[in-house]
Amino acid sequence: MRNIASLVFSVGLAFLLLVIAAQLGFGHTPMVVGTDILAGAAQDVGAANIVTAIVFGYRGFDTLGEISILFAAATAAGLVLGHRRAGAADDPRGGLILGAGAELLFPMLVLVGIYIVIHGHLTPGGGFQGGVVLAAAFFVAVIAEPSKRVNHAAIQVIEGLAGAAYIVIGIWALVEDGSFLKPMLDHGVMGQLLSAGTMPLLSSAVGIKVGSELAGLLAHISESEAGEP
Amino acid sequence: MNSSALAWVVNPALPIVLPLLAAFLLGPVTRVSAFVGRLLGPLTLAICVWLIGELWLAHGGEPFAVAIGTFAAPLGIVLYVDRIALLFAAAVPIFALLFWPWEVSGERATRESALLLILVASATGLALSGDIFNIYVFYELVAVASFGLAASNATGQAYVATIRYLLQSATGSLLALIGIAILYLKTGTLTLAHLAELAPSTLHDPLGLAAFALLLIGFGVKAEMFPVNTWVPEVYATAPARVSALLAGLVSKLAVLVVVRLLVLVFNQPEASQLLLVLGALGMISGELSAWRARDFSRMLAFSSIGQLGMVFIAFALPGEIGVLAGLAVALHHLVLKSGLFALAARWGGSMEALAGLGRRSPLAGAIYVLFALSMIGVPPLPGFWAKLVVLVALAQQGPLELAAMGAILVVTAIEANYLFRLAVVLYRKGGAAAVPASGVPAPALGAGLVAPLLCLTLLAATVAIVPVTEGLRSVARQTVDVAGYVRTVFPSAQPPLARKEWP
Amino acid sequence: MTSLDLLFLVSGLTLVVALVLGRQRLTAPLLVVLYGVQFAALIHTGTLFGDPVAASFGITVLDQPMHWRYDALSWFFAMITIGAGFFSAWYAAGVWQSAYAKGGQSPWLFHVALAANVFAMLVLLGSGDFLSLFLGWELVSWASFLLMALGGPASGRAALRYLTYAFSGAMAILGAMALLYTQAGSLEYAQVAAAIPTLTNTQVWVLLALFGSGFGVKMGLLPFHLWQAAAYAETPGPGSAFFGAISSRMGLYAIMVVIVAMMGVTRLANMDVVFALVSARDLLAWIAALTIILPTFTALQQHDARYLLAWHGIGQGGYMLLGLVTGSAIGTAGGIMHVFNHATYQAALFMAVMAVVHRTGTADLNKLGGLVARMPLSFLVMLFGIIGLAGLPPMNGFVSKWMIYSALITDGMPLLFVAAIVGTLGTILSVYKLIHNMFLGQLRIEHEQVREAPLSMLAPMLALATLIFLSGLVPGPVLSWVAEVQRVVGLPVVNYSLGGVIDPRGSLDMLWLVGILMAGFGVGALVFFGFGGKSRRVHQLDNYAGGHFLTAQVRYQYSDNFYAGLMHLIGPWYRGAFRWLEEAISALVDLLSYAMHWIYRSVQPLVFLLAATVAMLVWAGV
Amino acid sequence: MIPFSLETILYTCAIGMVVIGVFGLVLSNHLLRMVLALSVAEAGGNLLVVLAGYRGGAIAPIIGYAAPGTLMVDPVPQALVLTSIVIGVGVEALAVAILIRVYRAYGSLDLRLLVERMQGDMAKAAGIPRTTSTHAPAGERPLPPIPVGARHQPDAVGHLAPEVQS
Amino acid sequence: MVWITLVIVLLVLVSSVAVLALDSLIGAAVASSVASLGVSVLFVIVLAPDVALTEAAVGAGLSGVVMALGLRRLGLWRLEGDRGAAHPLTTTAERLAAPKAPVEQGPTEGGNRHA
Repeated sequence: MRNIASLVFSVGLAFLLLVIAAQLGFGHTPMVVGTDILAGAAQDVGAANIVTAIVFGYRGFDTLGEISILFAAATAAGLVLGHRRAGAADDPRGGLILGAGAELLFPMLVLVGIYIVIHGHLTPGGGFQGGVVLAAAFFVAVIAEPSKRVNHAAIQVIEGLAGAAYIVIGIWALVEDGSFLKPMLDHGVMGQLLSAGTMPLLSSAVGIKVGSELAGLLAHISESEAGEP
Repeated sequence: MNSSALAWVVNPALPIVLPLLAAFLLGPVTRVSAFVGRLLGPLTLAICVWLIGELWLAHGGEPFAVAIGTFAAPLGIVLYVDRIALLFAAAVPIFALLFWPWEVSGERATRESALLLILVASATGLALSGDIFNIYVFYELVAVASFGLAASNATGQAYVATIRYLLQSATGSLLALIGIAILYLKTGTLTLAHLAELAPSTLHDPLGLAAFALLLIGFGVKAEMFPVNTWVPEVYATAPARVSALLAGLVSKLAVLVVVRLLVLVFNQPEASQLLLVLGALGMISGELSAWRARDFSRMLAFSSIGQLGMVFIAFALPGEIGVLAGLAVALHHLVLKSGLFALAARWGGSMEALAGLGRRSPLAGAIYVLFALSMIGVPPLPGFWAKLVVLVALAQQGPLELAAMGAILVVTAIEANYLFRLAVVLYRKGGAAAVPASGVPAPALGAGLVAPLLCLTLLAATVAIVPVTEGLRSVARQTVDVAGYVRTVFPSAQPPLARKEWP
Repeated sequence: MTSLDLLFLVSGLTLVVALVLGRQRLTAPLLVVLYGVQFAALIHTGTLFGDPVAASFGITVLDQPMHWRYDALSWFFAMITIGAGFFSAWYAAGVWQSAYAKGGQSPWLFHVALAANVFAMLVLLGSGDFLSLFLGWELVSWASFLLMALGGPASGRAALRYLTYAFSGAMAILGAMALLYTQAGSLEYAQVAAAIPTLTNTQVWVLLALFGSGFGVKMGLLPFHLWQAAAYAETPGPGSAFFGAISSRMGLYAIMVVIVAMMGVTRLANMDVVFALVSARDLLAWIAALTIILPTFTALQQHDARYLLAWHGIGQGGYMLLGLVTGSAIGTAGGIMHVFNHATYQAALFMAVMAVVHRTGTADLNKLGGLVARMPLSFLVMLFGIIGLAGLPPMNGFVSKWMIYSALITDGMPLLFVAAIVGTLGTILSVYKLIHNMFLGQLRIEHEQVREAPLSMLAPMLALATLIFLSGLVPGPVLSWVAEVQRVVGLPVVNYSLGGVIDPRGSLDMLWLVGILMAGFGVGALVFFGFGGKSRRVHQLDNYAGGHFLTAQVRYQYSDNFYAGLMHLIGPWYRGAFRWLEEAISALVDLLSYAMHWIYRSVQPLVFLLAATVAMLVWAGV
Repeated sequence: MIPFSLETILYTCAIGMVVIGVFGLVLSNHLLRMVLALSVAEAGGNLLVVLAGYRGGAIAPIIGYAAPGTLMVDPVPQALVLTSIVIGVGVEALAVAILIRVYRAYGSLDLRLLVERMQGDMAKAAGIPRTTSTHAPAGERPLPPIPVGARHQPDAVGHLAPEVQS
Repeated sequence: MVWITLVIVLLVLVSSVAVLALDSLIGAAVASSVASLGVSVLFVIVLAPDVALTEAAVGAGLSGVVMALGLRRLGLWRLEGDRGAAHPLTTTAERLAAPKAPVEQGPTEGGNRHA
């Protein structure tokens, strides 16, 4: 019964969405805000990568909410999973290849992550992508050596301070120029590493925060006791 | 607060980001000093209350808009501050303080406090933000924080209830995102004011209605709207009572506020109101009828809050100032009442039969319950009566559909009176088991004992000062429905800042 | 500070005193005195023969003013209310409350509830617009709930049942108010009264149905009468006397204010049901007639004296409404006067029953009997009461009922007259059952030592009995009040004299009537004591039959299964006449709530989400 | 007639993913699979949003790769999607974390079983019979049958202290 | 270009169906990773390099890792199919094939262990 009903409804949903898409007209959408941003991003923010300019400039507030969501998810996961009982079973440690791969991979991943983070305003990428790579870097080590513990205290402090840094930069702008998250410092020459004002700072703050949060999240999941109840 | 040195304090962004800052720093600070860590949250909330008061005083309740990062309105994110926003934004930290998890300790305390602070920040953002996608982000933030809090009882049933809640909420958010995509495809902007400006020419058509329907499904999950509120009873019955109080009282109202903004500013057309009316009526009927069948206190409260929110939707579905006035009255009344009742539920969770004679043993609690029940079903001169009267009068002036809704409200209220006072009679029954209800409810903290009397006093104060209260609400409603004023406040320049540019 | 403020102030003061000092036993007499002061304050308002008085306070919420005012109508009902409160408090003040306290109950709560009831009713009676009417209405409902719920579990159930009925009625009134507001643009009596003539008949029908059912619930009109008997009968002690006297008459007051005064009987008479078979007025009249007959014959088969009286209370309400809807001077006067008369004898009867209960511990008519020699004064009071209740001369009940009958006949409603007579027949039968099973017949051995009711109970009973007789002997004063009420409500005013009514189509003078009656009694007494006075007093248990000595254990005179033949005759059709309807409604609610509850317990709620999305998109018409 | 173009295919793909995901969410009984279906649906939704900003013949919104003035796609939806992707993964991780606890509590992820167990536990915690909340009305009917014309129960006058002297 | 897109779209759709259809949860998780990898390629095609990078890192990489960890923690880390976890899609198909398919004794072996 439920199968039939849900099948019918899903087909109906597909049909309706297709009708909507057809009525919306493919690719002839109005660019009201987009045009002006494309035109003005260079002056307003001074970032070559306009998407990053939007993420950290025009819509920096959304980004703040976004890292808060990751933070909330990590905190909630910690709250749910709680602490590891002493003497809970570990996973079998990954084999030699995985171990060696981890040894090899770790520095590379860290480098790539840092690069992606600090070049966010020039090339594709930015805080999130780099942060994810950084988290992956730390996490490969955990997979390779499950008995190795991640230092949650350190992660907590790092992510807390990184997140605070993002907000403090914003409030600094507020105190100085009376507008929260206003891009401070001068834009510098577009295309250079040290350009686009405070954006690289924001980007790296986000990168560090995301990286540490995801690392903490994954560590929480992997350290929770084995599922056999 | 006109000293230029501190002029920057008057900024709507602060009450949103300060709790976030506190949440981020809570962990590190607690490692340094546990005492400071425990004080950090309440202090921040108190500061938020003060800041919102400053916002009101600085502009005397007149609406004003602030662009984040000096990016002009349609390009960047704009925060819009008017009376209704300030009203709800002020309620957020106050109620969070009322239901602060004092009794929890250790690592749990840090995490729960952080989640609660994030909840406060995002709820304030919901009230103040003037950008549809920013609202979506804050809504997701509210959702994630509430998942963590709802599961914080650490029981199996709490986890199951939470995961079902999570799946429902995530599906709704996905639909809401699609709705936002439709909006952007049709108008090319995300700012509410700009949408309000472009809506008459672009959104008053089936596609606009479809977008509204999708957004309604998305935001209706938190607002306990009819078809997407099946998570309510199980979550409220398994979560700690203070969390249930926050979700039922506060979070639902802010989701409703978002829906109202959308309805008033963007989808200001009769079909949308009709949809809201029908869904609200269905929710009210189903909620109250199920509450009549519930046998334990917290689930009865959960169902009755579904019913009350149905009435809120019915009220807001009415056009014009009277509708917003009625909706505001019912919503605020329910905010105070349901929080107080859940504060009682912190002690009274569990089967109603186990509550026999409680009213004789603890007269104050019994009296408070009776008073809340009287106001809930709308007995004059309590505020609930005036709220209900406004709703009924507003409904009676409309068409047949509204008249049917009016009849439904009347019938359902009789049922509500029956089940509320069935419990009252049980409470004052002679004797009864001296044992406290056998349920996993932890002993209430020192704060929790004071909450219900406090809210009860609020109710009585509103009863005494009913005239100024109604006048104030009327001014709020008048300001809320003033779409032209909204647009003018966001775009001070006379002509629209951006024309609709087609791609060459 | 008008005189009306003073009245409210005194009444509130009574409530406060009961609330604060009520735990001391000596407060009860003080409360009685305070009720007397309220009476004085009411007299001081002088609104009966003078102009209406408005209260100096009042608020305006959402452009809707709320204010309070008293006129002759309010005065009449308020006088009865305060009187009932006065006598009930007096009755409760002495031995009763100590016995009550000995039973583990709290007299304090009783006094508080009583004072709250009186206060709430006074507020209701002063209503100057629909908002204050509804406010007072709710106050009365919840105060009554408080007083009803004081007793044991049975009274708790009865009170919850009353609450459900009363609140549904209140919701009907609220809906009617909302509709009225959309039509009249205001909730003031004046504007509404001005707007009603402009309404179409359909609108008036809707308003009549909503208001009528709302007020009818409190009045216990069919089919909303099922809650009343149990609720009143289970109310502890004099509380039931108070309720029986006045409480349900608040419904009549509201009917007079809204339906009689604003809509007008003539308007109702002109509103025909489809096919013009009956008009709205006839409808009301027949509802009233059924309200007389069915509850009266239900009372006939009660085994509990309190239930029997409570059912009669419902039936007598029918007489009042019947008199009102005749619309003629005499009929309406009879209906209004019956409110006063009914209050007096109903209170007296309940008090007498409570006195017996106090002494014997039971109100079961099958466990009593032969108490006449033990409690002669209580017997006398009950005798007066039932004569009044049955509407026989020389008591006051006769006057009002006579007026109603004559109006029914002279206004050409013979069928209704017959119905009323049938009701009276049932009344006479059942009150005879009452007094016989309690006071006449064989004395129970266990009641041999029973003594007369204590003085603190006897005094109010006797006072009421005197009132019953006097207002029957000289109905003139009461009729003068009634005439004022008629003038205020806008009905034709009755032409009265000291001894009764003067009407070309047949006058009534109680002075003559009672004189002749007394003369007849005198002759009879002379004959009995003068010539054939051979009787000798023996002990009540000292009985012979056919030369056999009958011990007290032998039940030679049966009191239970009274009127067996009559019961067999009418049994089938009155049993639960309307309970079927009630059961059906509550079963419907049960079913619906089952269905709704099922939604919230489904395993996969996302189906609903998906279905709703699809439905809404289709509805949006993409 | 819908043209067979890049946008058509992409829209079809996005909507198809959304619908497949929702279908799986509705139809599946296994919580983990529901989470997977959710992630699929979210990916489809994100693709839909990005398509809102796409237009043919333009370049990616990065200055310096092409001559200034070259047409660029609308960058705003891309920024939005960045946010929503991260939101999605956060929710997903939290869901997995909760799933672990659910499995540890009940030893199963089958929705039907879990709902049964949960409702049973809720009833037990509340101290009410398991089934009453559906199969029997709470307490009595709203209007319990009242002793109309019945013999009066002893408890009705139980509180009146009999004063029978002896 | 269109044909490449078409191929990738088909891949994506097939793998998202596989998420529902595969008995093995590992297979389902891998299928969802493949799907979002394909989506990231589509993002590149629609000129959204940042989104593509994010989708590849987050959707394909991170959520895959999360799923894998979750499966290990849940003790469902096995390649053979999990009947209880089998999606009704497949079970309905089987029911059509063999009417006696043991679908109806619902819960997972974990559930049985605790029944």
